[in-house]
Amino acid sequence: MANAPRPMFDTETLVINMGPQHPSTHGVLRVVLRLDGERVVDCDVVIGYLHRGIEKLSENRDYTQIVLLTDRMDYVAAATNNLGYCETVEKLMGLEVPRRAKYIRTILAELQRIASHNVWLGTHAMDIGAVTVFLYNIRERELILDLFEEYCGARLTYNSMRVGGLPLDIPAGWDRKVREFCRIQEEKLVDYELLLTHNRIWLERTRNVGVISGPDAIAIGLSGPPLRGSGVARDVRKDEPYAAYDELEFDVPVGATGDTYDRYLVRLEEFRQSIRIIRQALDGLPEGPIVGKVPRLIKPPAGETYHAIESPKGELGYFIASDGKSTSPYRFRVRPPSFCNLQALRQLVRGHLVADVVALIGSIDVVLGEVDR
Amino acid sequence: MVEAFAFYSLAAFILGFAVLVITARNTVHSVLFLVANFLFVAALYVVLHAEFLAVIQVLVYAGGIVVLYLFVVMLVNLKRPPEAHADPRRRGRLGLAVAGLLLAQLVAVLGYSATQAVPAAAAAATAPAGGNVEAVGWLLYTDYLVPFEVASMLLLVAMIGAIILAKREL
Amino acid sequence: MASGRLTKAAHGAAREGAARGDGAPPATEPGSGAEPRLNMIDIVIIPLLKIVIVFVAVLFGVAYLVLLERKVQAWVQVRLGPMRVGPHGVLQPIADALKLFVKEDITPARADKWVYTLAPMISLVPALIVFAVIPFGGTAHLFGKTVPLFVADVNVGLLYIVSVASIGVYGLILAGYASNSKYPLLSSLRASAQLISYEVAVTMTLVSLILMAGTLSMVGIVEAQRQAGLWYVFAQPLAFFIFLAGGLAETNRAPFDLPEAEQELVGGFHTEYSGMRFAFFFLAEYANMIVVSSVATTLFFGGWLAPFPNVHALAFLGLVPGWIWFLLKVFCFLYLFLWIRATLPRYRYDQLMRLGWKVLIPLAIANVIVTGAVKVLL
Amino acid sequence: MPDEPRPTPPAAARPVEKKIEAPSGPPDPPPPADLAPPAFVTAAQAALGGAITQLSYWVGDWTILTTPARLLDLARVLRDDPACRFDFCSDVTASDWPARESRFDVIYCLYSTRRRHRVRVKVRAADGEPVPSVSGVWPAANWLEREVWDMFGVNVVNHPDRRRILMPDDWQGHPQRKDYPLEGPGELLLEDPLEWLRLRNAQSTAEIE
Repeated sequence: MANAPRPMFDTETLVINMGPQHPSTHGVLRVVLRLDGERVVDCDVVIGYLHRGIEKLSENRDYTQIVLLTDRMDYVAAATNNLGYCETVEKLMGLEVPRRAKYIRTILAELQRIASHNVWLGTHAMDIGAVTVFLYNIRERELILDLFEEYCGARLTYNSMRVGGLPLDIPAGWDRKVREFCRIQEEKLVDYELLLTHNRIWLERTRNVGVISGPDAIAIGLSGPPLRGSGVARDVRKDEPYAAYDELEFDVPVGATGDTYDRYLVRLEEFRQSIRIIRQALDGLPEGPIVGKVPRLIKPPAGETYHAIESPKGELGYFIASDGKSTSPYRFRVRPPSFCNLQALRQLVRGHLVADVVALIGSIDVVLGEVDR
Repeated sequence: MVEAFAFYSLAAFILGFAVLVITARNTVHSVLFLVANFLFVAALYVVLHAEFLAVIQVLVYAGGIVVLYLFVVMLVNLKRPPEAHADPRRRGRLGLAVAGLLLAQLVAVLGYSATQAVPAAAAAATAPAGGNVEAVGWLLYTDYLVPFEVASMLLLVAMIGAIILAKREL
Repeated sequence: MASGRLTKAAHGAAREGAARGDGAPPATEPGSGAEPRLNMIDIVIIPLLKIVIVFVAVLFGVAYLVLLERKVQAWVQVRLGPMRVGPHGVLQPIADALKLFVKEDITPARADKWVYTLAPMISLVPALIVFAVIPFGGTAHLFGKTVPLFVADVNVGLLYIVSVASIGVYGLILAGYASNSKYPLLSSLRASAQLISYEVAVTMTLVSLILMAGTLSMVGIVEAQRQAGLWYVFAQPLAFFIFLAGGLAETNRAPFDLPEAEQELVGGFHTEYSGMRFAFFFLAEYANMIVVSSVATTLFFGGWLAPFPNVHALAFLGLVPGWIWFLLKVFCFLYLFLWIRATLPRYRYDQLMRLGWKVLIPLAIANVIVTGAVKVLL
Repeated sequence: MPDEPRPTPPAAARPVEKKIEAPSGPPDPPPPADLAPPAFVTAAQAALGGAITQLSYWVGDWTILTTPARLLDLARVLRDDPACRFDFCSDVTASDWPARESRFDVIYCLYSTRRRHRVRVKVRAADGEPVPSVSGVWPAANWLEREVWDMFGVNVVNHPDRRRILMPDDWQGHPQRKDYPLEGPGELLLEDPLEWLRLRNAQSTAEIE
């Protein structure tokens, strides 16, 4: 465009504010689009509308109190946030977590991944106009919420993990219900695929939309399914195993072209892999305590560490610095995957149409609670 | 009597809207008056028992071409003063010349039609029997074949020209 | 429903009306009557009654079409849909209408007020007056009177529909322009481009239909199908599919609901509208759906004709009044519309244009050429 | 939030900071003598020995400390050296140690998607001291550095787009600094400004006494 001959007509770009109140910006994201007709020339992503200062808050809370603050970040996958935080503190304190707790944590995290992907698939499909898929997905997510409700009594913000282990053992018969859920989810996956995977309109709307190559994706800091969609087989669960992932078998699906359709396929396959992990974990669920040897007062020695886990959105990292004297972290930092992935939006949407912008926001799968913290 | 009344009242509306088209300050309003104008012209055709023409008038002019006018008018930034035609005297002279030409043409047409009898075929076109679709089609492809083809050629040229103008890179 | 009330109203009038369902397309409008002596009942009251009945029936149908849409979508999506107002929500449309009536009518401060007010009407009026030429049935014989079940049979009926429908575009464009807001503006640009493009394709399919039937009259087309003993959907399947796609696009229905794509353009051209003006757009959209379904029924599915007239075992089907067949077929189309909406994602603007100009229009033109050639050769 | 009875003293009237013995920085313990540094550390040392001011090892994490002046050189080496290949910038963040002279630690968490190892790079910077932007090396650092600027006021220079990111553009101050007030004026300021003012004045006179 820059060195193209000047067009015969003077055209002006139209600046349009998409959000913060917009049906498909998944919360309070604001994207300032500069449009040439319907084509996006440039965009600026404005965030911070949901900024609650969770990092600052956490520096004035006990280590145990922070668990429930982490719930409020990625609120569609709260248990994953709990897991990442607890493991980071455990790493800082050198705590050993019992195997049974590790397994249950893994199950919870994978259920959460499925729930998060359900929300993602539903909203993503709805942004592209397939409203039915949304309701189907919410139906299955409801089952997961029921499972969580039975496990810890909460449906959205679970506060479901503790430093050093778990607050609760699984209730009797819960594992059977989880297995039943896995069966249902597997069946319903076929429904989603029938509605979307080979649908011509879906293919046209997602293929070659927002293509990003593997090296570009790494450079811009994409992680999780968007990165794997670009063909980079990076999964923290495999590369830096945590919880019980090193004892369980699963594949890391990768895409080929790095477009929206590949990201869709990768996440669909992750549904299946998550189900596979849950089944293995249930089969191999060891007996034993659910809490390790945790001091009454959680006060890690002075030092810093960074620990990352694979959240449904990507690499969820926690950086905690302890001064060794206080029961609150001196510095509490979250590396929010949504935040880092959202950064790529500008690069992805350039040259695409307005309709693709919503498809791409959906394809990145952002949760604004996590972006803004 | 009734027909004469209908004709003159419609004609008054047509003229009124035509005046509004050129006097309206807002270009979009101007285009809207043009649509109303075309609709009344269509009504006039109905009064003349030329339903086909009336419907085509609505379909092509009111429903098609003016929509494109509106499209363009909405997209063009109208707040900017026109630069190319800033010289008012030049505009005035050009306008006078065009008006004079138009007047001469109208006088010529009137004079010609006053001296000539209405062709039989044209009379058939307005006759209601058998639907005037066939009659119009018949006339177009026999007596007026050459003008018809020339007109379509002209439109084709215009279309290609428009595409070339609008396309940024060929 | 329509015919019963109609003929009851005409009770007592012994003279036969202008029966027009009998073959040759009539030359003049029904109002003028074929007979030299006219009386008030035939030229004024019956047409007026018909207009009122059609008008009321359409508005009623639109209201319940909205409910049907919500119900059908809900069933597809494992929900219940509206359940609160009346048993199974059957009074929901009335509640909605009441709500829209009493809702505050907001005009944005910097809107073009005249055009802003005018746009919903421009949108709704064409959608309603199109029903004038749609034949809901052949003729009804009741109480010694024969009444044609259509408001008017214009000899250019098909073109009338197309041309009046083309006026409806203005409502969308002007709404987008007059709101003085960016999303409606984008939407109205989409709407005008989309409707004009698909109008071309739809009109082209109609040309091949006209070639088959040899008339532009809606009644004449149904009669031609009866005489041929063939619904045109079987003779012109390609035209039917183009018409269906074009019809979806012209009514802004999924998967072509770009001008009001909620997820992209918030509400599209009616983003700034509220209250009755919003209701007008809503009514217009659903009325247009009924129009497209009616036209499709008339052109491709034999209008009010009963199916299988040549199968003796199914002759009893002919006992059902024509208008019931007509409504049934229209209902099937409407259901299809709703079903498609619940199933398919939305096209993108450029893909829509590509489909229209590079697929549908060439196909429609080819279809016209082939139809013409076959017609000439046979 | 603790449940306090309704007539709360205005929050701003309280002392801005609790008196805690301010730690003077993270320990950054050196690696144990018997632990051989991994290949990427030795490679970086070989390529750019002078840039590395200190090495640290704690609970399995390697940290390389450097100076703002040499940060970009080190970043390029870490990204491009065949033994390092840190192509993925996980995180850029900072921590504030007001008791120290150069109060900020700017921390870069790096990961290599090819070699699958991690390292942290840490730079100490005083308030206002320019820290070069690494967004030219890792584009991912763009927003992260904006956040560091927004939250800490670390003077990130040569950044392509240095604006606030989470806070509004016209915000005053940098919330994550340790000396930033923890609570705002509270609701009383909105409900009854005069009462708020009276209480605040009473508080400040009490402090003087």
